[in-house]
Amino acid sequence: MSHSENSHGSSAPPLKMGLAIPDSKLCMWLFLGTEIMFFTAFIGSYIVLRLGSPGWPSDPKDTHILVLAGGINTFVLILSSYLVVLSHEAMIEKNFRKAWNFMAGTMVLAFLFLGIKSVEYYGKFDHDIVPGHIAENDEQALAKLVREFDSSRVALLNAIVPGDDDANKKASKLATGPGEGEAAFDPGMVAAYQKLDTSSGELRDAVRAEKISLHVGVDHEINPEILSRLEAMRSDEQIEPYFHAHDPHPMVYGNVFASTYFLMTGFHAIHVVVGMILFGIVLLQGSKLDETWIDFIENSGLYWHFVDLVWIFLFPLLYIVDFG
Amino acid sequence: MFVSSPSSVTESNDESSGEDGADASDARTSELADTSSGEGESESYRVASYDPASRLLSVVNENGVPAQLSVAKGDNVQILGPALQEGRNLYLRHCMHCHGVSGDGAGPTAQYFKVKPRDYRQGVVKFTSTKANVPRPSRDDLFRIVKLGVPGTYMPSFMLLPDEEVHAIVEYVRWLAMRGEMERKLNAWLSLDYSKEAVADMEEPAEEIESAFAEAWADEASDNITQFSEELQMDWQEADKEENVVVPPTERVPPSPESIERGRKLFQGNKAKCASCHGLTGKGNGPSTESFNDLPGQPGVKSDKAGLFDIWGNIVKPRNLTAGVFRGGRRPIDIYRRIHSGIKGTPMQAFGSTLNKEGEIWDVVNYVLSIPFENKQGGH
Amino acid sequence: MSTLNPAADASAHAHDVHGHHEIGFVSKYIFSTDHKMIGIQFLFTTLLMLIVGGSLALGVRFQLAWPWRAMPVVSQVAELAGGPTFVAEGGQISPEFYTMLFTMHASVMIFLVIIPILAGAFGNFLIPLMIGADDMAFPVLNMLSYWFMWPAIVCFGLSFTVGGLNAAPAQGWTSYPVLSAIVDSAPGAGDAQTWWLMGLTFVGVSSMMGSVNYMTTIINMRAPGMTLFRMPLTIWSMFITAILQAFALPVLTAAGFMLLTERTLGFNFFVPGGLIVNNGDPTVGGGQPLLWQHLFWFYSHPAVYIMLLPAMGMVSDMLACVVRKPIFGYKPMVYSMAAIAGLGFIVWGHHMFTSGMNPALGMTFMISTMMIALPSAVKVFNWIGTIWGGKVTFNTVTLNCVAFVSMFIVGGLSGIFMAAVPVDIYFHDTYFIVAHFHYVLFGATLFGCFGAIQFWFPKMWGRMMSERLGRLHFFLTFIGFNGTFFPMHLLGIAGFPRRYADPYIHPYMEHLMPMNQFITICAVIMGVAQFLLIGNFVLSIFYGKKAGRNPWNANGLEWTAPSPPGHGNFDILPVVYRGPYEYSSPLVDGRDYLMQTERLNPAAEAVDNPADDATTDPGSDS
Amino acid sequence: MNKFWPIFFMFWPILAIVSFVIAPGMDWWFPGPAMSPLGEQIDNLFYLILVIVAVTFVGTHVALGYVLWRGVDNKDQKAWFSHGSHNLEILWSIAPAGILMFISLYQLDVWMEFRVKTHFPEGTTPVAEVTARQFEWRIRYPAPGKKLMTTPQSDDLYTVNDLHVPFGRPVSIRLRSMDVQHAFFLPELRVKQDAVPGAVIPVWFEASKPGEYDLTCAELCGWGHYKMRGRVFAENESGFEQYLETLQAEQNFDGVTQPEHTGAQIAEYGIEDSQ
Repeated sequence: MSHSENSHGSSAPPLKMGLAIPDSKLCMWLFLGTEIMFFTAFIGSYIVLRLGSPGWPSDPKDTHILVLAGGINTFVLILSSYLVVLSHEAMIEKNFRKAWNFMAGTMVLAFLFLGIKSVEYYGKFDHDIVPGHIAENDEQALAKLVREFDSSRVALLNAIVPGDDDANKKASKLATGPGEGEAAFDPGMVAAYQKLDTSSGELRDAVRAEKISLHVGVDHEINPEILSRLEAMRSDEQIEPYFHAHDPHPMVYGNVFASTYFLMTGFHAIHVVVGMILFGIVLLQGSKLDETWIDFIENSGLYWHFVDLVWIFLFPLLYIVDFG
Repeated sequence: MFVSSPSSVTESNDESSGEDGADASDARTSELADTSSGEGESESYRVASYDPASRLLSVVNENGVPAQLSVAKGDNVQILGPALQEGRNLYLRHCMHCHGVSGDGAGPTAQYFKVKPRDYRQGVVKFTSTKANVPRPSRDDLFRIVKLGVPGTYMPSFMLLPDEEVHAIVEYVRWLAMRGEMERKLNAWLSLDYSKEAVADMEEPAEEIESAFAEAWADEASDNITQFSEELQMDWQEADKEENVVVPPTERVPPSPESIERGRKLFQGNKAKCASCHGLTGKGNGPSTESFNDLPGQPGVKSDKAGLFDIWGNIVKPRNLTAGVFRGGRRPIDIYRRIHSGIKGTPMQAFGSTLNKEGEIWDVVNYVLSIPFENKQGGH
Repeated sequence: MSTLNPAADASAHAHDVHGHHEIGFVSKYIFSTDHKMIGIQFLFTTLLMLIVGGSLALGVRFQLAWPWRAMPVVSQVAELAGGPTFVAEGGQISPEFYTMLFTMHASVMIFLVIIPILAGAFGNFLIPLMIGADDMAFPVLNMLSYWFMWPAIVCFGLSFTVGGLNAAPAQGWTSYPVLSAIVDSAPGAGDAQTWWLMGLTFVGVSSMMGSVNYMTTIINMRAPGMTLFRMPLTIWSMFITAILQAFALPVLTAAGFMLLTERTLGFNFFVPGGLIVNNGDPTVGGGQPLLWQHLFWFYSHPAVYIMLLPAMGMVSDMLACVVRKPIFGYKPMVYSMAAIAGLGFIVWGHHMFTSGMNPALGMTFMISTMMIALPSAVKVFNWIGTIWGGKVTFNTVTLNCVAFVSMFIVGGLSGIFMAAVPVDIYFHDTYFIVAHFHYVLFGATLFGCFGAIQFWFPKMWGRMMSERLGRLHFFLTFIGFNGTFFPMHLLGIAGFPRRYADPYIHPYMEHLMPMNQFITICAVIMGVAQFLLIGNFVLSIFYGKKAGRNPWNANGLEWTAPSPPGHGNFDILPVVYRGPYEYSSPLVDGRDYLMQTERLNPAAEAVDNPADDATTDPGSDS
Repeated sequence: MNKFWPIFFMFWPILAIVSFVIAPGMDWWFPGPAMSPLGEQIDNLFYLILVIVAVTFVGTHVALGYVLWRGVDNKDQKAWFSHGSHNLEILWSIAPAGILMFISLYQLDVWMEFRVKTHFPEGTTPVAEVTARQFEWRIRYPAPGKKLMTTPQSDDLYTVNDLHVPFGRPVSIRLRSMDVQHAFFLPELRVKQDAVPGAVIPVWFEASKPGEYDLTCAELCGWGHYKMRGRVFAENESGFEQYLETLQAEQNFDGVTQPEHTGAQIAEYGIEDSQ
């Protein structure tokens, strides 16, 4: 690499044919070409899947898509791209201190982007909008609720009865009381467990016998009975730390939606992280930053613009556009 | 009827023979000629030799004395040797890679299945037309399973194999089953005194144990083998008897809404307790799928895993009746037989004696057959 | 090399040539950044993998000829070794093992043999030598692109062993979901498939690194005077291949990631809801199985040209040399390659005519597919035109090149049947397809490679390969090849489907068993013949006749370098005055070649003649 | 000796041609003549292409052999110094382009007829739903006298691997897959259509003669791909009706009222009837 760069940087007569740009920059452009195809595949798949699905979750109440957060992120990325340009300009002016500062600004904005992104992700994880976890109809939603009740019950059981035994052994132990030389069970928690156990069993039996429906009324509101059950568990201090159940929100085609969302934003975020590593290498140079880094900053700037560009496509596609 | 005797298995009674496929390839297939003249008693002879070219057969009677076959024109003589050989070839081609050379249900392909291929070696087959107290399947049952497959499992339908080939496969499968049973019986007998643990506990030198074993073998083997083969013969002949086929006393009660409603009550009620396994709406999610149940064949011994087990040690799920897939066949008579004599080897019991009132089983059959459509209309 | 003073340059290189002792063994032969060594590493690796892939193919062939018989040799060895494979089955190939055999045969042959032998081995070795550069633009990247092959090989190898000795991916190299997306759907759809996908990703990364490097090198590192239209066709083909690879492969990598997340993380792209596979619970989701096919073929159709174009380029160079004639229609050759590449991006749907996609798409894909036959036809006519009026001597190179042309004609013509949608309704997934792509990939590409090995071997090792062994190898391979694959056309017409472990349970195919036995015997002949190549190759490295710089009296830049070239390739920086095909030029007397570097008339042949070059000429760079 | 190789390279194309000429006689050809009107059209297209391709194949190989032969004989000091011919390039670009364009446009009708629903022949009636699964064909008929509905009905008739259809008129099936991808392939009728999971694809075909036609799977569907042996049994209308009635009787068999049919008897039923 150094060899070919030398032949350009110096005033020696050019000895090769080709374009008047350094190899590294040419290579970066070509690499970005492959990257474009990479994201094109994702975007194309997204469009095909979305247009090919009779329903697509688009209500932000269900999907927990934060348009505002995405909008701010768009702005953040564009601003950071601008700072990279300024940094490169400063490099060409040989004002390395200034360049470093702009670069640091870019880095801060990149962190900000990831911060906002993680807030968005957190909201989705919190509501269990995770590929493979989403119930797509009432039946699955109820089954999921039963599972969540039961795993909460097991979690509470594990908290009460120490040891590695399986849940059923522990349940029988709970009935017979602690063995010799073992600490007594917390009576409050035992009472809470019985409450949860009863509630969980009732729910399971009701679901099994199809005596409970998820939605009621003309508006298809969520059955208040289910909500009150959830509320009862959540408001119980003793149960609450062990109780992890989500409001049952069946989402038709929710899994494909969540998959495409996480795939595209996830791979974009990975690219952001790679860009940050490149900037980090520059920032680590500190005062040693000199003109040998001009190409590096230009190339990583190119890469960063590409990352920005991808987001500019992803944002409307994922957050705004309604294909009707 | 005709029987292929498994007596030749005695030569491979060591423990490994179950896995050793090559053994089965020798022409040690037992050959037994069987004649039956009309409704009279059938006589059995062993084949001493058979020359396929001249198609000449010489036979010996049960004492090994060369005998003359007394057959009249029109008698039904069936020679199972060649059929077994053909069945073996077909079995190796179509069945072996799942069911294994020895019929242990552990062929090379089987390791990938969620529902394991049948292990014949206990002589038990799930879907039979025979009564609950008849432990073995009839030839017709095996024939039907091979022809139609088992929907919902990897057992495909061999509908288009010619009937003769399917018959040959059925013979060979029966032979494999008998061979497996014979081995089990011999093992059970020998392991009384000569199991690994028993031998390890003995204080005599190895040679003495060996000679004692040889003595015991010489004394008792012949009798035991004869006894075992007679047992086997009886069991398997029993299954082919016409009187052991489940035949409903009355014809099917028309599937009227009333009948279906009666069926639903029985299904969900306490008399038959279908719902305890199959769930109140037949989804196969009854409470016993999550509780700890007795192991099959060992009353009082609870399993340490929740769920229902079959005698092969697999967890079985009660059928989800809403899917409209019936492994043992979807004809009313098939469902009737499932309810009447249960599914052998599984926790599905025989309800023939419980649901003994006129037409009760038919009501349940009607209800079961209506479940897939009931849910379709009531669903979302 | 940044000087115009040849003397200084030569001395610098004299130092380089003798300076090898300074480089340690590891950095010279293993983690070498020298493009020649990397090319040779690729060559050895791919020849090794050729044996692996070929053995797998023989397993497939054995089962088709003598179904359910104990495998000769393999079963005995397995029995002696006491391994779990085959013993339980009495030496039989079980049906799921059969699916694994053909899946891995295709995967190994495509991803570890054909693509790397063309782009990796010959691309690496030839590109800098033929354009007059001292190395690739990014030597370290180049080295990495080789070493990223090995994780792929390891992943493919692991996929054989993760689930016991006979659990390899078994979904075909196309890995269509749902079969490949649901872990329980088939033997080998478990961890094996995951490892396979990771191997694919590594191959993708390796190819991407290589192709970006090639493009940069070819665009930016040509010797003075080497304008675009003075480049040998090999370089053009490598350039176009690199473009295809760089812009089509990411799509497959993306699809691979989608399938990986679907399999491991519960994502959902390809599996629709409500399927009951292997008696499992009904699937949840709303994916589309056809999406994978579109993404897969968007790469894998251009990949077919990735597997062919470099061979076309190399054959063009070799053919011109052995018949001592300029290539017939140099520019049409270039344009037709570009057309193949361009059209290659819009014809992927012809693999999916029966898949149930929108019929209107089927029509458009049919027309574009038909049109891609056109540049191929032009190329064939040009090759024949090249031989026309030439002086033909039948050495191994000539034989392989002519075989390439002949086999390519068959492979191309049989493709027309499949391009026609209604006819493809019948031929899709029958042995006609198998015959077709083996004629193109083996018949054309591998014969091209055999010729290229023979042709450039002296440049690699400074010694010639044995002609006698080479011809014998060619003869046996050619006979075995045609005996193997030509009857497959007839099998396909008879409706013999691909990927059947035992076709003979279907009555209409019972009578085809003798033909399959014939095919298998021919395949064995062909397989055994490859040991002649390996033997010839290895023996010639040590005992071959010494070759000078230019044993073939060829014109290209690579023949001005020493054999083998030292580090930095050229003693003197080459300056190019003409195209590479000036054989039998009337400008010189007494010999029928005129090298690209020879300067005949200083006034007429300026170094920087921008007339036929769109890119910047060397002078305007500063 | 050098002439050996041009002959060698000519010998094998001759062999190839010969093998194609003798192939039909050796039964290495299509599994019987096309048994459906659409299949006949496909066969005609095949033969059309075969002729074009054969002429091209012979032409190019003769040219190749000729130039090789001449090249060996070339005793000139130097080869012919030529960079090509513009006119020839144009000629051999346009000629194949025309032929290829002709081939592709000529076939569109057949393709439309096979796949585009609005171009299906008039009166195509759906007879059954065929659900491919690992590794068999599950078939659902409507009860005799009823229409095929998209959802299963309580009086539907089920069978496996054995599709009966009336001959002499176009019929269609609803093709589905229960698990992975399969393909519905009738070699004698020249019909092939993938069964895509999650989709229902209508496939029409018409058996022009009564008889048994093989049904195979043509898309890799797992280890038992080759096991998916089925058949399509084409018979006359009354035979078909009768078949459905027998199937209905068999399916409603309660062990008492009617004689029991085994699956085998079902499969064989109607063979004498329609012949």
